[in-house]
Amino acid sequence: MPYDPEQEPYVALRTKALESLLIEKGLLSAEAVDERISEYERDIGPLKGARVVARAWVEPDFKARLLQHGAAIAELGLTGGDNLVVVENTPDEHHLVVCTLCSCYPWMVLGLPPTWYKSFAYRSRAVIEPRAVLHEFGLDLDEGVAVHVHDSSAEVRYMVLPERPPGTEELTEVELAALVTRDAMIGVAKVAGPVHQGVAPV
Amino acid sequence: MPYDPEQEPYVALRTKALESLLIEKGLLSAEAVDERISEYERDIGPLKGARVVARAWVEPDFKARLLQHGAAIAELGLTGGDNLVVVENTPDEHHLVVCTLCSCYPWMVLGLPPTWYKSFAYRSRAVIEPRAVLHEFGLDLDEGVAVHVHDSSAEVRYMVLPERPPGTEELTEVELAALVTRDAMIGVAKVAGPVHQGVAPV
Amino acid sequence: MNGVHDMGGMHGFGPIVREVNEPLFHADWEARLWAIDRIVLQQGYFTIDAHRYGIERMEPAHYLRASYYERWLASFEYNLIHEGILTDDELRARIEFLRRHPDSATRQDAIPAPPAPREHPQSPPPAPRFAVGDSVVARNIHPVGHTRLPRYARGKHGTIHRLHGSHIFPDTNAHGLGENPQPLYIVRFEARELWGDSAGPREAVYLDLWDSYLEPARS
Amino acid sequence: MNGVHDMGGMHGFGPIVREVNEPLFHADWEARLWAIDRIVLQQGYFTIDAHRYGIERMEPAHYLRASYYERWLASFEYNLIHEGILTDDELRARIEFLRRHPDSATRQDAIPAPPAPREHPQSPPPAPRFAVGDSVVARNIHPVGHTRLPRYARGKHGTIHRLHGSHIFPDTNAHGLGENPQPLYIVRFEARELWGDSAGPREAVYLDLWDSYLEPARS
Repeated sequence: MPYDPEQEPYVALRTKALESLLIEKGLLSAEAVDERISEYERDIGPLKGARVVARAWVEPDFKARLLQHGAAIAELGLTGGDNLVVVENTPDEHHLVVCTLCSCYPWMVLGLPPTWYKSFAYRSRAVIEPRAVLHEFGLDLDEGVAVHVHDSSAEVRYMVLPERPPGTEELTEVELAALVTRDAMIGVAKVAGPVHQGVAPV
Repeated sequence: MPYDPEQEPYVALRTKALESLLIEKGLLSAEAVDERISEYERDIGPLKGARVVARAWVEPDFKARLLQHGAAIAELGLTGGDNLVVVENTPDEHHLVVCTLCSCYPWMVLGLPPTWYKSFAYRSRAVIEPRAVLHEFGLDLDEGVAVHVHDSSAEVRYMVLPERPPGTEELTEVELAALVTRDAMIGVAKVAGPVHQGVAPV
Repeated sequence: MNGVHDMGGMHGFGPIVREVNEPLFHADWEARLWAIDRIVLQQGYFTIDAHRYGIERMEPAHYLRASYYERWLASFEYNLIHEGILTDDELRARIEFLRRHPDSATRQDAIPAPPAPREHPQSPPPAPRFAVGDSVVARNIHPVGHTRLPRYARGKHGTIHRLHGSHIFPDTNAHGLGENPQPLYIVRFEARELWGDSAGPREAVYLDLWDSYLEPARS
Repeated sequence: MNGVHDMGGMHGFGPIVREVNEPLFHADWEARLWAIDRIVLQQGYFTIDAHRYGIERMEPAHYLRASYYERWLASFEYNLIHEGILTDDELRARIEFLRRHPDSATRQDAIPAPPAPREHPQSPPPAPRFAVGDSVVARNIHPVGHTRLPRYARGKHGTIHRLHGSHIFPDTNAHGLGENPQPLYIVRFEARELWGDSAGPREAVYLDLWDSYLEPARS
């Protein structure tokens, strides 16, 4: 956003005042702040999770280790898996992740959450009417499919391992990773196959 | 408040628009609205409840009938007692009235509720920490006193019959009624005797 | 509905602020709104339950920042429009007109008789299932519509303290689904049952609950 | 605390609104606040639990109308002042100064080493009281301070689904009362246990709950 001090909202001014005071007091440097931001802009995001998913799809042993303990993401050079729990969606079992109390989210694999994940609507509704929520996301599950909602109330973080879509047998791990969406790893969507010509993945 | 159309807030304008439309549509007349307001300004208020309390203090038979069924207020020419339940405060039992869901209040004896009764603070706290609430009202009950909180969730309305203060044996029924405060009939205060020189009754 | 209006037991609303020598109303519009609402309600255009539901369905942030009579206003407008007595366009146009012509007198048409009260096909209320002293559990229900069973009591054990006749059932009446009167009970809940060990041993909360909100306690 | 932040199962918040091509941050100040907060947190000036409590203690109407990062800002200011790192006066003065001198560069002092991490006297975490498959009840507690046991699960029966090591206890840690690590469990609750018969039969909610939130179910 273009910087216009005349238009600077009060929240921006308060943040600037805090940064300025904390720099003076030696708690941080402007460079450290810049660096932290660009680190997330650069390489966190849902790409890491997509790599994990693709690996689990092509390597059954890795998938077993991953479902056993999220720390297996270290095999892909990813850190922070000690508190990660990966849950697997199947044709009969559907998992969905929420944080009703605040906004807990698996940053280590998915980066920062989208605003809807932090919205009051999602936080309030996912635990009491998960099928209605999934319907709003365009996902209508069969009545027979069990729905498991994970409310992240501690430092455990949940990532959904979505179902591998049909028609992807020939794809490479890198090509598979490109199919995996953030929403599928939260559990509000399925992964569409490469022939799918619907809505662009979010 | 002096009428200044330039300063009229939006809520006042909306109300005026509603009144104007409903008059046109034949649902009401401006006179009926005026009359309804002055009726409440004139003779509802906590004075009715105070008369009921004073009568109960001086007439044990009336008190028995009143506690049995609030309809006994008809003996004082008061209407609306069919859904009134009167609860008696004693040295060992303290009653307190609230409406956590909205603002139910015994209009037929106490008139319209004060703003604090309708406040989020009172509505939220009275049922979970009644002693702390009473403390804020300056009433510290002995640990041994049982506290009964009445949450008015239906059309039943509650009025507290407060304890008759000591030193009032010589007073007439009319003099007694003058001592009775609204807060005592909600249950957040006791009635002070005539020698009491503390805070003016609210 | 599980709304912000269901405040019993909530924390964070601060101390109770009292106003010395509080007037009956704080502004003329509050008094007029109050009276208009009462008159329309008594004529049977909508019910007290619909009035309450109209407040509860306010957007939660709006509910919390609005004043008491602003909440009434929101509900009154909603119900008048919902019942087809006014349209939203009509209301907006009149507001705009009055903004431009603040001193215009309202045209006083001859007042027709109020509409006949709505007839609800009605079966006699069922007999009470419970007697004074019975142990009951408030059902764990989470209706999306209006209800008068507060969240804090759901699933909790209590005792029938008093019977109080039959009363219109708000959960249906608020939505125009009939009065369906039911036996009403005053139910006593020990504070420790509701709030756990931090509550005092000599504290109880009484709620007025309809028959269908309750189940017999399993002994 | 029983606050508006405890939203699981609430009605009235409307549909879930999604933003197409949402940016990582919606304004520069959000990005800077996020980074500053993380850096200060990681240095141990206050805890993630205090960060969360700082949001929960916001005035409820403010919580609901504030944006996500406005809530962070409120908590960050509260915690910095609460910990004595800043004073309210200092902050107000700096805001005023920056308002008048928007282009002033911040004086970059030499950065001292961060303070030594706080030492909390710590006993070893207790052994888990429950094993996978055990039936448990979430306690009916209503603490006025921070807790991670949502209201919707209190008093409800569940099953130990998984053990997840020992974790710092937020109810004390948020208030500077020690880390007091406890065994943490993933507990499965059937949706019908939580929400009654209107919930689907094949739905379950899993919560991560600390040992002291739980009691053995009476069989």
